[in-house]
Amino acid sequence: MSKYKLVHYINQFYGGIGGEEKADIPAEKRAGAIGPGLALNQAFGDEAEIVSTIICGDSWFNENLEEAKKTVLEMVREDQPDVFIAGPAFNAGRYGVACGAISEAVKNELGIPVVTGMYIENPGADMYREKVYIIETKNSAADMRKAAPKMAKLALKLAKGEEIGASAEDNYLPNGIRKNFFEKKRGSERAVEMLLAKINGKAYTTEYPMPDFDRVDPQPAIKDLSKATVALVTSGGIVPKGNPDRIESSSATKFGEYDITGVEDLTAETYETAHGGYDPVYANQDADRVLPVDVMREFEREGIIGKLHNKFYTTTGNGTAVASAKKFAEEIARRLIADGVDAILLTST
Amino acid sequence: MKLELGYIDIKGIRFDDYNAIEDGVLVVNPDELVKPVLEDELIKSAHFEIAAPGESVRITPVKDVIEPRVKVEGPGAIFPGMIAKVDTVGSGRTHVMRGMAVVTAGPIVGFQEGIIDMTGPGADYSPFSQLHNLVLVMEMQDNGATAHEYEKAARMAGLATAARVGELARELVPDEVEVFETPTIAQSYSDELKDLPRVAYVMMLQSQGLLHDTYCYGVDVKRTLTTMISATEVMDGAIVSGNCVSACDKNTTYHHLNNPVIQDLFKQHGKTLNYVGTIITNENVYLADKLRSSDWTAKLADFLSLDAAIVSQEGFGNPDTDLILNCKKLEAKGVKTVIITDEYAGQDGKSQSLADADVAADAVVTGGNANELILLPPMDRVIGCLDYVDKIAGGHDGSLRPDGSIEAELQVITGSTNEMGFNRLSAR
Amino acid sequence: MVKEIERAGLPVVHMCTVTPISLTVGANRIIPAIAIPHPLGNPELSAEDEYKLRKSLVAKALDALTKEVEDQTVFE
Amino acid sequence: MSAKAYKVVTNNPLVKERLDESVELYFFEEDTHRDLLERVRDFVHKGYRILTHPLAGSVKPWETPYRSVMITAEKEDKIDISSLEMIEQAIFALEKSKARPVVLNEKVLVDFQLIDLSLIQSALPSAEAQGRH
Repeated sequence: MSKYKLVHYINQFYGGIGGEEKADIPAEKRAGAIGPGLALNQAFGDEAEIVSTIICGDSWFNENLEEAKKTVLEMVREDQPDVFIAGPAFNAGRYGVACGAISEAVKNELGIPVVTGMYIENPGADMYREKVYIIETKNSAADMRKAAPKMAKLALKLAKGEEIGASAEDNYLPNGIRKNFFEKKRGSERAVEMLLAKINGKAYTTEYPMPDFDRVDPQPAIKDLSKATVALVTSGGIVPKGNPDRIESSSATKFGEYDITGVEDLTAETYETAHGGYDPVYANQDADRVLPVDVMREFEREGIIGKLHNKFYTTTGNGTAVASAKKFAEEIARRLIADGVDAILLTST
Repeated sequence: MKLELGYIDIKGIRFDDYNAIEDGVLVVNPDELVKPVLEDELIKSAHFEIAAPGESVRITPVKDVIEPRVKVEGPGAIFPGMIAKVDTVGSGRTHVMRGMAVVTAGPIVGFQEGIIDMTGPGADYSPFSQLHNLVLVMEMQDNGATAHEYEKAARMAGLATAARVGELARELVPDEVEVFETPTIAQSYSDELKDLPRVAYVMMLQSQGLLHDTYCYGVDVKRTLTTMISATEVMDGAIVSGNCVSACDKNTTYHHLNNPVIQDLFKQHGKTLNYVGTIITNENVYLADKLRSSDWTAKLADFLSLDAAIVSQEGFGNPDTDLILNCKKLEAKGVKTVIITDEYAGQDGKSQSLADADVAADAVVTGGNANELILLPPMDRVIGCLDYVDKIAGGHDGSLRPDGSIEAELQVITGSTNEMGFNRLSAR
Repeated sequence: MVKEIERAGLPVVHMCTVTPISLTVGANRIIPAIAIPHPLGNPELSAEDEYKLRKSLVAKALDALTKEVEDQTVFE
Repeated sequence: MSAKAYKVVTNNPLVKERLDESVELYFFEEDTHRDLLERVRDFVHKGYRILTHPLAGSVKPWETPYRSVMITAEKEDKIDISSLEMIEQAIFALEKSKARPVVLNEKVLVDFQLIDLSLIQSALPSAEAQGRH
């Protein structure tokens, strides 16, 4: 039986080229396994091998993202591997982000299964854990000996098309998809052990983390509002009459972005709500009751604000259902920043 | 309270024209055993069938699972307040027919769930697939009686049958004896115990209306305030299930008799912790009841000077609110708490698992995602009837395929995502 | 959503009827609004009075954007 | 007899049949389960409080077409947060699974009505014992 083929992605440091001073080298491909790839090859045994290694500077990748992705994708495509493997990046932030980004690109654009690895606090972990399999490692390269067999095991499963187990079984970071598996001990015994750990102040891992209740520090105040561009965002589902993008009333799969250049007032004839979470009668009569375009225009004319941004954004999430809104918000924020907006007035029903 | 459990290992069941336990095999005369069941005029027909582990058998729709036990020493009898007179049980000696169960099957309501497969992939998910089951299949009269009355008739028939079978173990010498002793408050401060963390078990009981209730010494638990019980009373059948829906995460009478949290706390008692008591609290529909009952849980925790507690749940939906309330209020009293629940994360595993949440619930044990799909292949023999499989919760359009296989959510399998931590199934 | 936009680097003022939920979702500058189906209006008022009400609420919100806050703050 | 402190919002004809004489009902025969929950949500938005949990405890919400929820008879000036959270969670839970009984024949429907009736009945003694708060 022939071995499964893998392509391995590592940074300039693990490629043996150099440290930070070499972080700007462009991607290059070499035959066979290098550095951490040797440990992976060992873990693969006779079943798989790394046919080529792509070495890429972390700065070069992150600063030339589109070009870097294109270059690396082409290098991967040439070899048609069964699985693509990146890192592990341990706690190296830019390396982790690069591993996540290139793994996601290979998975989505080439349709090749991917595995990467990093420390849970690596910024790449939160960015990519729901997109690609990330094997959880410790925060330093000393963990390579333990990380390699875990990455190899998952890579082999993917190569063979086997079903992937729960995160706790296959050692990847929880990716937001709950999956059943059989523990070694029954639940009550696990509960007693968890309780003893909690009593004794020892580390334990809850089997079901509660939804995210984290906080974010306030941004500094706007110094001069009369020079600021303010954008309107609403979770109240205000859309142009007829809901042209067909935004769903609940569990929406998209958000709305609408141009309000020249719009002075929202009327019953021009705007309505697509939200399924409240009685729509009042918003349909006058959408300014949810999205105050009329008064914002007046403040704009009076010079209280510099400018009302010419687009508004709308979602239909319920007040308490925050999880689904997260991805929309990231994208909305990206566009607002790109458009030079300074501050946001967000209305919720 | 001190209770000895004497286990009689049952390795098989067969029918004959007499009743006995011979070399670990339960011999029953089905015609004789069914007579008292049929005395209830609500029950139109009833018969027994046998299902052994590994056989190609599907039992459905399952109502309750009950382990036969008999009280051989000490006050009271098994299932006090239900089929025996009210008397405090939990001390003396009780014989347990280990490795078997009486399973009651037959429709009470039209959408009833509950499958036990004795082999195949489904058998990995139900703890009752590993038991020798004496199945009591009942059909109710169609005489206009209410579903409540049917539920009661079926519940009583199951409990009485299990007690009758249990009688056969009265004079036997157990294969193994285990002793359980619960401390009084004073004893919990003895020299051996006083330095260990004080832990209680908070058992939540479904109490939502006549078809999904729990009874303690015969009293409907929704009419009770949160209270305390000795763990050994639970072993003697003080708590029984009156719940005929929610197969995967209802606590059958078997679960109560063999409560795994109680067993595992006893294992650590006097070693790493001091198991000072068991609190039982209800899951009512009325919100003020929920607030009051959870207040009371926290109050009793205070009375007991607890350091820590384990809370187990029953059901999904509004009981999630009770679970979170109990957890929050215990943690607010400084009682370190672990909760046991199960999840409804959707078939794709992407939905939020619980209907309620709080940061205080930072130590959770899960019995798995009840929405996950499973394919159950056809079995050679069906005990009960498959008519209902297409209608059971977790089944969906085309659940029952022409070849007899069933594609359904795990929630159809009896005991699959139990929230007392009875199983090894979990999710991440 | 508030939290993610603020995390990305833009100050957000959240106008929300149910302020405890606004606190839960992590807003830092919060303006209590009127009612869930009409947070910035009141159909029982005349059009003119309703507009004034909305204007005063939005003015308060814009003002909040110019105030430094250390922590989650509800501008009553 | 003084007016009661609670009302029941329901789409369950059996609740209408059995409780109409003793309890004040808002009966919406045509409502789906979701419609009914949204109606309760609108009541909450107006300042009514929920008195019974809008989710059942055993019957999964996606299985049954019937729901009855008890709310306060009088509305208050402010929105009750826990009522709001509960009703939103209940509506969310409704969408988690599509697994529902395929055969909704008369017997199954009547049984679902019965379960829902039983749930709301189980709350009546508590509601009667409770004062107006």
